[in-house]
Amino acid sequence: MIANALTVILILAGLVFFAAGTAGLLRFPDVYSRLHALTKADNVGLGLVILGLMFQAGGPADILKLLLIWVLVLAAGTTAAHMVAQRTWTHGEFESDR
Amino acid sequence: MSLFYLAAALFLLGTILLGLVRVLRGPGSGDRMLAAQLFGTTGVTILLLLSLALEASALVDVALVFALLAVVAAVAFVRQHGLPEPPDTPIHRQPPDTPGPERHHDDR
Amino acid sequence: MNGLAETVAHTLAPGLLYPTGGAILFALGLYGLIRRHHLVLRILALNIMGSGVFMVLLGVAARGEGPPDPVAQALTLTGIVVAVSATAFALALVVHLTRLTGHAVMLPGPPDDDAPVEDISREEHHADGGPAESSAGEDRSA
Amino acid sequence: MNALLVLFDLVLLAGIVGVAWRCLASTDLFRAVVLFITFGLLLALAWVRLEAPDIALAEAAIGAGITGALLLVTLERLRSIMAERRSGRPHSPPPDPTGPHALLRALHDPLPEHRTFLPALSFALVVGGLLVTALWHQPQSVGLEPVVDAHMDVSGVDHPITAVLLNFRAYDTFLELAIVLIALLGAWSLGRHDLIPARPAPGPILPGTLRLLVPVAVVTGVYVLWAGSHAPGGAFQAGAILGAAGILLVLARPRQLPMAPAGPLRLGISAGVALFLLVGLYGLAAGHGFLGYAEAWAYPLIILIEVAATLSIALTLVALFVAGRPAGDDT
Amino acid sequence: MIPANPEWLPAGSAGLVALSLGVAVLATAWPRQAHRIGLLGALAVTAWVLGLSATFLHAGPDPETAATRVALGGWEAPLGLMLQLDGLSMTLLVLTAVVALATSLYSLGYVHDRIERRQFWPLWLWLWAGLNMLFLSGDAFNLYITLEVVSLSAVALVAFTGTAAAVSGAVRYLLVNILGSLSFLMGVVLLFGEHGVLDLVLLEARTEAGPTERMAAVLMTAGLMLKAALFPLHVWLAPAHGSAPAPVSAVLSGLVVTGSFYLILRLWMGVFAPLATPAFGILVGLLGVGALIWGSLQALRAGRLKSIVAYSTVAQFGYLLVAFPLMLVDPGAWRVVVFFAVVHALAKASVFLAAGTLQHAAGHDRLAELGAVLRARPRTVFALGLAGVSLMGLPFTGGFIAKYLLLEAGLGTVLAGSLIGVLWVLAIAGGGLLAAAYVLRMVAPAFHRGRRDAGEAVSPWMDWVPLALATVAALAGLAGVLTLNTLALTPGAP
Repeated sequence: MIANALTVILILAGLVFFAAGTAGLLRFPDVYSRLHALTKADNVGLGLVILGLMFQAGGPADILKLLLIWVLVLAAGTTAAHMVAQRTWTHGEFESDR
Repeated sequence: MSLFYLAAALFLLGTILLGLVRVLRGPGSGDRMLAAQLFGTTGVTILLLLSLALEASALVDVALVFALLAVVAAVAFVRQHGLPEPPDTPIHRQPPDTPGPERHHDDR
Repeated sequence: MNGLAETVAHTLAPGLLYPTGGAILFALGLYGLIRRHHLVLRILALNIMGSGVFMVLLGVAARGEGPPDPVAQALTLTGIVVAVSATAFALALVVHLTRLTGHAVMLPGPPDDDAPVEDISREEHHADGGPAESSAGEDRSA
Repeated sequence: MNALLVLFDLVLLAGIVGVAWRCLASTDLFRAVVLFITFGLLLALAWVRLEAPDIALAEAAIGAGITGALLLVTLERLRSIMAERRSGRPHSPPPDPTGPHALLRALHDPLPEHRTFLPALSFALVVGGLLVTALWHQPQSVGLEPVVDAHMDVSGVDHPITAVLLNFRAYDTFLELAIVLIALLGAWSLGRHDLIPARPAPGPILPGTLRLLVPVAVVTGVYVLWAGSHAPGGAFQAGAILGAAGILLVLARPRQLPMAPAGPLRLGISAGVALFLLVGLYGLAAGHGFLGYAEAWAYPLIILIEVAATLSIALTLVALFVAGRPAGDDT
Repeated sequence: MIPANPEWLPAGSAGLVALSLGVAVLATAWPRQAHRIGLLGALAVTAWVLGLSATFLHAGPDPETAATRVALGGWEAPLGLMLQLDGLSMTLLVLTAVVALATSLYSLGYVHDRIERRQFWPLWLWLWAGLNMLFLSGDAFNLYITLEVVSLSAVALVAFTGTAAAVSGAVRYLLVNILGSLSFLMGVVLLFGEHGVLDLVLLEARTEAGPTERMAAVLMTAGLMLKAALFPLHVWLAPAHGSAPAPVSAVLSGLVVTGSFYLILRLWMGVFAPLATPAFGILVGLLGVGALIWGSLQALRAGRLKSIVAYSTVAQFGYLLVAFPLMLVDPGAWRVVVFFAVVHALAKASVFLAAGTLQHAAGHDRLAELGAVLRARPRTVFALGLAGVSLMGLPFTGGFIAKYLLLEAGLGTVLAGSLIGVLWVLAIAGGGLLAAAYVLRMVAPAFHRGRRDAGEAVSPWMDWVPLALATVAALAGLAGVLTLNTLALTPGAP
C-alpha cells in the first residue's frame, strides 16, 4: 500500500518534470536554453518515474534493468545535448535549409 | 493501479504531440534534434508505464533498446561525412589535427 | 441505445481501429508518393505505406479473444526486414544518382533519346575499377 | 480502463497519422526525417498496443538505431555532393519540363507537384475508402494461432513467433536473410565506399558514452538473441542492435580503425544464409524435407542458425550504412 | 532407361530451390570465382530443370490430383509453406532455364572485366534463383518475398552500368517495384484477415466474390501490373530495360516481366476465379488494345535500338491482355496465352542479346548510325531478324503458331456471338502488322548500300548465343504440342 502510494507520488512528480521539459522546449527562446529544458526531463523526470517503478519491480534483476535504462538515457541525453550544442555553436542556428 | 499508469502514459503521449510543434517550427535543425531526443526519453517512459499497465514485462526490453540506441541519431546528426565547416569557428582555432591524413587512409 | 453503444465499442476495439489506421496510412503514403518528387521523400512515403500494411496485418491478427496470431507477427517481422533492406538500397541508389546528375529528383525518362549509353562490355571505358567506380571516384578524390 | 485504453489508441493513431502527414508534406528534408524518426517511435507504441512486443523491439532497434542514422547521413551526403558541385564543375541542368517532346514527357513523368493535388487526393481517398470498407466487412477469423499452438511442443522453442520464423516458415526467413544480402550486393555494385572520415572527439563526453554504450549494446544483443527462444526477441532484433552499435562506432570513432579485410567480410555477410542452407540441405538428405529438422535437433539447430544470422545481419546493416564496397573487395 | 518415378518430383522441386540458392550463396561468398561458379551452376541448374521436366512429363501427376506439393520442413499447410509444381510452373521453369542459360553464356563474353564480374554474377544468380522460387511458390506471403528477391536483384542489375541513365532508370524501377510489392502485400494481408490462411490452394477453396476478395484482387493485380509493366502502368519499363546492360535487359524483358504476368494468371485462375466477369474481361481486353497501339507507336518512333525492343515488350504484352476476354469465352485459351508468353520471352531475349552485340560493336545503339555495323555483322542481323520474325508471327515460327491459336480463339468468340470479339481479332491481326513495321525498322539498314564496319571485336559468345536463342524461339513452334500438353497438367485448369 505504502509502496503504491510512493509510486504514485514519484510518478506524478516525474510527470511534472516532463511537462516542464515540454513547456520549456516550446517556450524558451533559443537552442541553448531549450537544452536545459530537455535535460530536466531526461535526468529528473525519467529518474523519478523509474524510482517510482522500482517499488513495483518483481526482483533485483528488474531493478537493475530499470537502473540500466536510466543510466543509458542519462548518457544519451548528455551526449545529445553536448553534440547539438557543439554543432549549433560551430554552424550557427539556422542552417537547416536544404 | 494500472488505470493510473495508463493515464500517466496518456499524459506523456500528449506531451509528445505537443512537443511536435517544436519539430514543425524549428527553426534550426538543432531544435528539431533536441525535440526528437526528448521524444525518445518520453517514449522510454511510456513503454515502462505501459509494461505495468498492460502487464507485459517484455516491454521493459523494448524500453531498454530505445534507451540504448537513443544516442545514435544524435551522433549521426553531428558527426557526418564531409561536413563543410565554416572557418573561424571555435573548433578551427584548435590545432588542425583533423581528418586530412586519415581521410587518405580511409578512402582508398 | 444499447445497440449503439455496442456498435461503438466494436468499432473502437483495437482489432478494427488499428486496421483502419493502417488503411489511412497506406492511402496517405500513396498520396505522398504521387505528390512529392524528391526521392528521399518518396522513399519515406513508401515506408509509411509499408507501415500501414503492417499495421493492418497486426491489427487483423489482434482481432478476437485469444492471444494474437503469431504467424501474422512473424510475417510482419519479415516484412519489416525487407522494407529496411529496400530502404537502405534505395538511399544508396539516390546518393549515387545525385552524384551523377546533381539532383535527387527523378530525371524525366524520355525513353529513347540520345543520352549516351555506356557499354560495359567495351574495354576503354574502365581502365581501372568499374564504370560505376570511374564516375564516382572523381567526386570523392575532389 | 477500457475507455482510457480507447482514448490512448485514438490519440496514438491521430498522432501517427498526423506525424506521417506532416512528414510527407514537409518542405524541409531534415524536418521530414526527424518526423519520420518520431513516426517510428509512435509506431513502436502502436505495436505494443497490438500485443506485438517482438515487432516493437524490432521497430525500436531499426527506427532508433538504423533508419534514423541512415536517413540523416544520407541527407548529409546529398548536401555535401550538392555543395561540391556548386563549387566545382558545372552540373547538368535540372530537368526541363518544356523540352522538344514535352507532351511525351508529360505522359511519362510525374506532373509538377502543384498539379497533382486533386488526382492524388481522389486516388488516395478511393483506395483508402475501399480498403476500410473491405476491412470493416471482415469476420473475426481465428487465424493460425490454434494451429501454431498445437505444434509448439515439437517446434524446439517456447516462443511461438520464433517457432514460426525458424521452423514452420523457415523458408521465408531464409529468403529474408537473402534479401538483406541482395540489398548489400546491390549497394556494393554501385561503387567503392565513401567512408565517413574519422574525427577526433571534440570532448570527453562522446568517447565516454561510447565506452559505456558499445559493451552494453553487445550484452543486450546477446540477451535479446538468447531471450528469443522463450520470449520476445530473436535473431533479427539482436542483429539490428549489434548493427546499430557498429554504426555508432563507424560514426563516432575518434581515429581510424583497421579496415575489415574483404574476404572474411564476404564470408561474414553470407554466413547466415550459407549455414541456413547447409542445415536445410541436411534436412533434405535426412528426410525431414528441405529446411526441416529432426525434433530432437530442432533447438540446437535453431540456435546455431540464429547466431550466424545475427552476426550476418549486424555486419550487413553496418555495411549498408557505409554503402559502397570495401576497397579490398576489388583486389 | 530407368523408369521415371513420381516420388522424385517433390525432392526434385525442393532440390531445384536448394541448388539455385546454393549457387547464388557460393558466388556471393567467393566473388573471385563467381563467373566459374556461375557457369557451372547455370549448367547444373539447367540440367536439373530439364531432368525434372522429363520426370514430370513421364511420371507426371495425374490430371485429377495434379500438382506436386512439397511441404518445406515437413510442415503441411496451413501451418507451413508449400512448394507447388504443376504444368504451368514446369513450363515457365524450363523457359527460365533456357533463357537464363543463354544469358549466362552471353554474359561470359559481355561482362569480362575482372571487378565487374564479381559484382555481376552473384546478383544475376540471385535473380535466377528468385525466378525459380517464384514459379515454385504456393504460398501468398512467400510469393511476396520471392517477388522482392527478384525485384531487388533486378534493380541492382539495371543500375549496374553506373551511368546516369541507368541509375535513374534503376531508381524509378525500384520505386515502382516497392510500390507494386506493397500493393500486392496489402492484398495478401486482406485475404489473410478474411480467411486466416496463406496457402494458395486453401485460399482458393475458401474465396468467394466478397468485398475483401474484390479489394485484394484490385490491389494484387494492380501491383503485379505495375511490375509486369502492363499498360497503362508501363511507363517505367523503357528507361529501365533500355539502359540496362544487354543480358540484363534480356532477362528483364524475357523473364522478370513474364514472372509477374504468370502470377496474375495464376491468381485469376485460382484464388480470384469467382470474380472474373465478362465486363471485367472486356476492360482488360481494351487495356490490351491500348497497349498494343501505344507500345507499337512508341517503338516506331524510338531512336535507339534497345528502346525499340523495350517498347515492343509493352506492345507484345498487350496480346496477353487481349487474351483475357478470350479466356472467359473459351477457358482453354489460357494455354495459348502461356505459349505466346513463352515464345515472346525467347524471342525478346534473343533480340536484346543481339542488340547488345551490335551496341558493343558500334559503341552506341542509335539506330540512325548503326547501318555500317549492321551491314558488317550478318550473323547478328540474322539473329535479330529471326527473332523479329517470331515476334511478328510470320508462318512456321513459334510466334506464328501462338498468334494463330490466339486468332482462332478470337474467331471462336466472334462465332459465339460476341460483337466485341471482332475488336480482339482486329487487334491481334493489326498488332502483328505493327510488329512487322518496327522489326523491319531494326533490320532495314542492313540491306541498304553503304559502308561496312564491323566495329569493336566481340567475343564468340556474343556472336553465337543470340543466334542460337533466336533459333530456339523460331523452332519453339515444334515444341508447341509438348508445351500445351505440359500445361494441361495444371490442376483446376480446363
